[in-house]
Amino acid sequence: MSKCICDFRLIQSYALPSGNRIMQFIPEGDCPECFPGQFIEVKIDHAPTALLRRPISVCHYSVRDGLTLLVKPQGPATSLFTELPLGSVVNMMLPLGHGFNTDIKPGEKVLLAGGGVGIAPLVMLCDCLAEKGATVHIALGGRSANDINGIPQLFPKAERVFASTNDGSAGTEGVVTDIPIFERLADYERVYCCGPTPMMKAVARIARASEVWCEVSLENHMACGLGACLCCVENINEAEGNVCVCTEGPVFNINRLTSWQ
Amino acid sequence: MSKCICDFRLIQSYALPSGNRIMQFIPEGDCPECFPGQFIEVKIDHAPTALLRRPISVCHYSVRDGLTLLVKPQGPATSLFTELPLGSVVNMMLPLGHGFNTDIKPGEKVLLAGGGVGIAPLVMLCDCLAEKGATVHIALGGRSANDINGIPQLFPKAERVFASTNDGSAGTEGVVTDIPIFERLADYERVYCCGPTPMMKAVARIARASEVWCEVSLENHMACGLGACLCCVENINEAEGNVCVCTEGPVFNINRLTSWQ
Amino acid sequence: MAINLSVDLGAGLVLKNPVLTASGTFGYGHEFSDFIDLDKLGGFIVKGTTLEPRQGNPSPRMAETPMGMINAVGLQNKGVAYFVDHIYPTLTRFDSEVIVNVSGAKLSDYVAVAEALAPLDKIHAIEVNISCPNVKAGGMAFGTTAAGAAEVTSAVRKAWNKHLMVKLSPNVTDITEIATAAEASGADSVSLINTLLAMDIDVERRRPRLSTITGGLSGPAVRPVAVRMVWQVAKRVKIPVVGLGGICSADDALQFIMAGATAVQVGTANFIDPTVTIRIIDGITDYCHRHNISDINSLRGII
Amino acid sequence: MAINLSVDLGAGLVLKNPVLTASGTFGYGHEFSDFIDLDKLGGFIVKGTTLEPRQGNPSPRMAETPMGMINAVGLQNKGVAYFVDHIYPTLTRFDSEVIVNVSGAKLSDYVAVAEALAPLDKIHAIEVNISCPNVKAGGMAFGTTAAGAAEVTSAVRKAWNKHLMVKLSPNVTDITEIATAAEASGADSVSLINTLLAMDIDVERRRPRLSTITGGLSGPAVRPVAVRMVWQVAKRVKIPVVGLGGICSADDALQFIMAGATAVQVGTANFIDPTVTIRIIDGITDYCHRHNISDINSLRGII
Repeated sequence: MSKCICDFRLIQSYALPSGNRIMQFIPEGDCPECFPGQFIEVKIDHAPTALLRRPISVCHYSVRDGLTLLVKPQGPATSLFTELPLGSVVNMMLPLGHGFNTDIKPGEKVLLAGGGVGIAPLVMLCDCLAEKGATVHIALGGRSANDINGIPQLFPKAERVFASTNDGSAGTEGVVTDIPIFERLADYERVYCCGPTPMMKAVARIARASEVWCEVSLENHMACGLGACLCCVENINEAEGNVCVCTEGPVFNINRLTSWQ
Repeated sequence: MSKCICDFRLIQSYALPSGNRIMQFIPEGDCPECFPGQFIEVKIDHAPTALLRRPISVCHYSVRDGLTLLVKPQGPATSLFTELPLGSVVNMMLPLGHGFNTDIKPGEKVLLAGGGVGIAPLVMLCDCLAEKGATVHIALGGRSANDINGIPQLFPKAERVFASTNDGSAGTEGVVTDIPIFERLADYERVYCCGPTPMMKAVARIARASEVWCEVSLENHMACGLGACLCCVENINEAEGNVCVCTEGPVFNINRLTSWQ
Repeated sequence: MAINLSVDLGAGLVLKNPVLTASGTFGYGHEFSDFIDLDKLGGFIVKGTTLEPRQGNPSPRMAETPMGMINAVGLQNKGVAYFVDHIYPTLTRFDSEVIVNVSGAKLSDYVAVAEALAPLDKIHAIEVNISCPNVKAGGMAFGTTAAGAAEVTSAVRKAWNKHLMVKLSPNVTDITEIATAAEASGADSVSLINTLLAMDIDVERRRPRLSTITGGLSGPAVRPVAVRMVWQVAKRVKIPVVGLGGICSADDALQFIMAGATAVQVGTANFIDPTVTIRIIDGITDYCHRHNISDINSLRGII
Repeated sequence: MAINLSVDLGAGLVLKNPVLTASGTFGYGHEFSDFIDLDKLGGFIVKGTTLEPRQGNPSPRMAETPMGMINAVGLQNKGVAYFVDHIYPTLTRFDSEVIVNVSGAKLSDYVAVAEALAPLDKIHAIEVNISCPNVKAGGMAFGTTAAGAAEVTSAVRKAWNKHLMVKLSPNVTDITEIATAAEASGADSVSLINTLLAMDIDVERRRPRLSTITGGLSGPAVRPVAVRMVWQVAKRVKIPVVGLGGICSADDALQFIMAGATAVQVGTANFIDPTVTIRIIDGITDYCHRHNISDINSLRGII
């Protein structure tokens, strides 16, 4: 699968109650296919302090609907990006990284757990696994109802959507692993997780204890996204040591992450 | 006269045949008055390589019509500036510098000579002098008709507008000082000039020879526009040496410019 | 919560807040009085003053580079006698500290300027510039060896019994060595960094953008180098360190303070926003409120 | 008009055009083969290779700064034996020159790496890195004194009879002194600049942004310093100079050439636009057409 640099036009953009933004783009020319868990590197023009591209997870991709991103405005560059007017053309490099393993059997029951902007790659993953015949449950973690509202609608093919909030304003009060389904995680054939590192470590811990197959999507500061700069490494296990999150990941099976617990 | 930093909203913007752009702004709040020959320093946001403000001559200013600039898109920052959509808000520091001496008697006959983007300050100067009862002639220099077309309309109160072009496509073929009026420059009480340095030096030379009062508006690379950085100096005469163009000028009487010939 | 922003640089130099302006970027203060209340500053450092008047370098003196600018002003000023007679009287009314940057081509020049400034009551400190990259003699030549730094510092020390700040050049292999030499020779504080020697070429015209070919780089581009040097020096010397280099915001200023600076200087940013110093002071106050810091001194050198 | 872009760096290293990629910014080339035809490059310098495998520094290794980035990768690589057995075979098919960047903690490491690479026919040149700021031993320590530079260069020279390029550190008082020492000790060319030692602090979290506290600054921010140093070194040594530091465009590359560089390296810009090298080569050709330059060599050192 060949990587390329493409221009995309922004055709839809709206804010979720959390303040994060759903942005839908169509390619200006040929564009390679993206798979769940992969990411793009976008060049944010006119952001004076943003020298480098910004890595952003693919939230959804299809030939018909183009590319959807879920973006958190967290610095001057991403804020500028989320405020782009419709019709803006942005330059992206894609598809990057090694996504989720979607090689499943029909009828498998899977759990997708996410929090914050980390739910982005789970959106496409849910569609993909449901189409392959999986029964998909979603577990969302947030600080309050604002982080949850509007999110279940992004998972139309999920059978159930569970939620937790720190303040109890939506779903279970607590963190995502406080949702009762985590007490019987072995009911699931697979767990996929993307969110803040403490959330992913908690989910991985329960998956290990329950002996459930589990993949997590790591994050790190990246420069190139191509495995050239070696800036985004994670020490994953004793044998392999530091590997590039951008090319070996961002998705890793927790069995490989023995130094990451 | 106190300097201030104000936001301005762009309400009109159109290109002249030369490619230079007329941009009209209204202040978002209180704004001090500007006089002919003064300049503003504009902050061009989102121009990654433009750390500093850009000095731009005041083309016109009135309480009723706001601030008009004539801008040449000559680098990434000024290009970005000239492409701003209507409604954009930009931050300017003004009024800066020492403008033209407009302390004239009614009935004086004056010549305003300019070239390129240097005609900008002459626009407001023409209105001001005509209102004070002067008979104003304009001499425009350009490479071809494209540099001249649309410009005479900016001088509605001028009695005559002369032009020269290097290729002869409009007015006298040659440079501005080839226009026949320069053969009898002593017919004018005053000559004001703003344009490329060779043009200003040629006009000043004839004014000296004809013993005609003459002011020119100098240009130099500026950082602050306030006389603090000492970057924009010109060695004007033996006694004064290097002085700041931004505060002592940009307008100088040629009698003071004995080291600039 | 009442927040203490006051910092003590020792030897009689106490600032109401840690924000100074850098020499050569703030004129003599009055250029900025339309925009800000100068009395809100910790202080301002007036531009490089030499024994004799200097015309500086020819134009062009400035080139813009990515997030930086290169200048080659070359210490243009009217000399210390003019300063004492004509400029000093305009500065006495300020409540903020006024520090004079002192430069020279030879040792005796530095001493003579210090002597001429010594009787001025309002001037509690001088900043000795051993790091100007834009003059042929003196300037950076003194600042690139420990021996040179020691020589100037010792000589000025004898002529000046108020606060003596020495401004260091970053164009050296080991800036801690120069700082240590200044400290051992009697400096009360060191300020760093002066500009990085740099160059820019106009490839269309095939010539350098500055009349002097090379000049001094300042602005946000150099900030990471400046923070590193302040951190190294603050770990090494006991006297206070004054940090500068590309500071444009309260966060930038706080980087220097956390790296070990007691005070900071704001330079190039004054050219872009003449109110930047006030924004920085307000931003530091705001940071202290958000983080429950009651005394700015408690953030110093926490890295 | 036919334009000659070919440059001769001496000792058997002839490039089809002056554009190389900088070590550590271009992987082993194949990372970029989806985007560009690697055979169009003058050559590429593969990342720092050491005798033993190295894990490099812990995360975080990177921080973005105004028009720059600071890295602290710390020479992560699988060691020279792995390079020879597994990576070299993937590089022999290229028509462009492949240069190996050689690093070490001690003198004998440098020599051992050079010896291991010597039999590789495709490798006509090595770049000896005496300037890496991100490793505890060796690296920059050798590059900040003339004696250290001479010692490494002489030792490697004995083990390597093809083109020997020495990569210099900008973190020195006088880079011409180091360049001269490398030249006198047998270097066939010098490349400069490596990164400037720098630091960035996250003031909200009150901690450095890099695991190693300090790291190396690269990108457009450092370009003016790099051009100045290339200009100084090119005036001083007789061997060819390879210029690098913040090059993002043909104009940037031409600045280095006019300052005296025979070839240039493109580094950080590869991270932003993987096709930047080709844009630069095309832009140089375009410049030559516009300015009636038939041979790129005629622009070298015109400042």
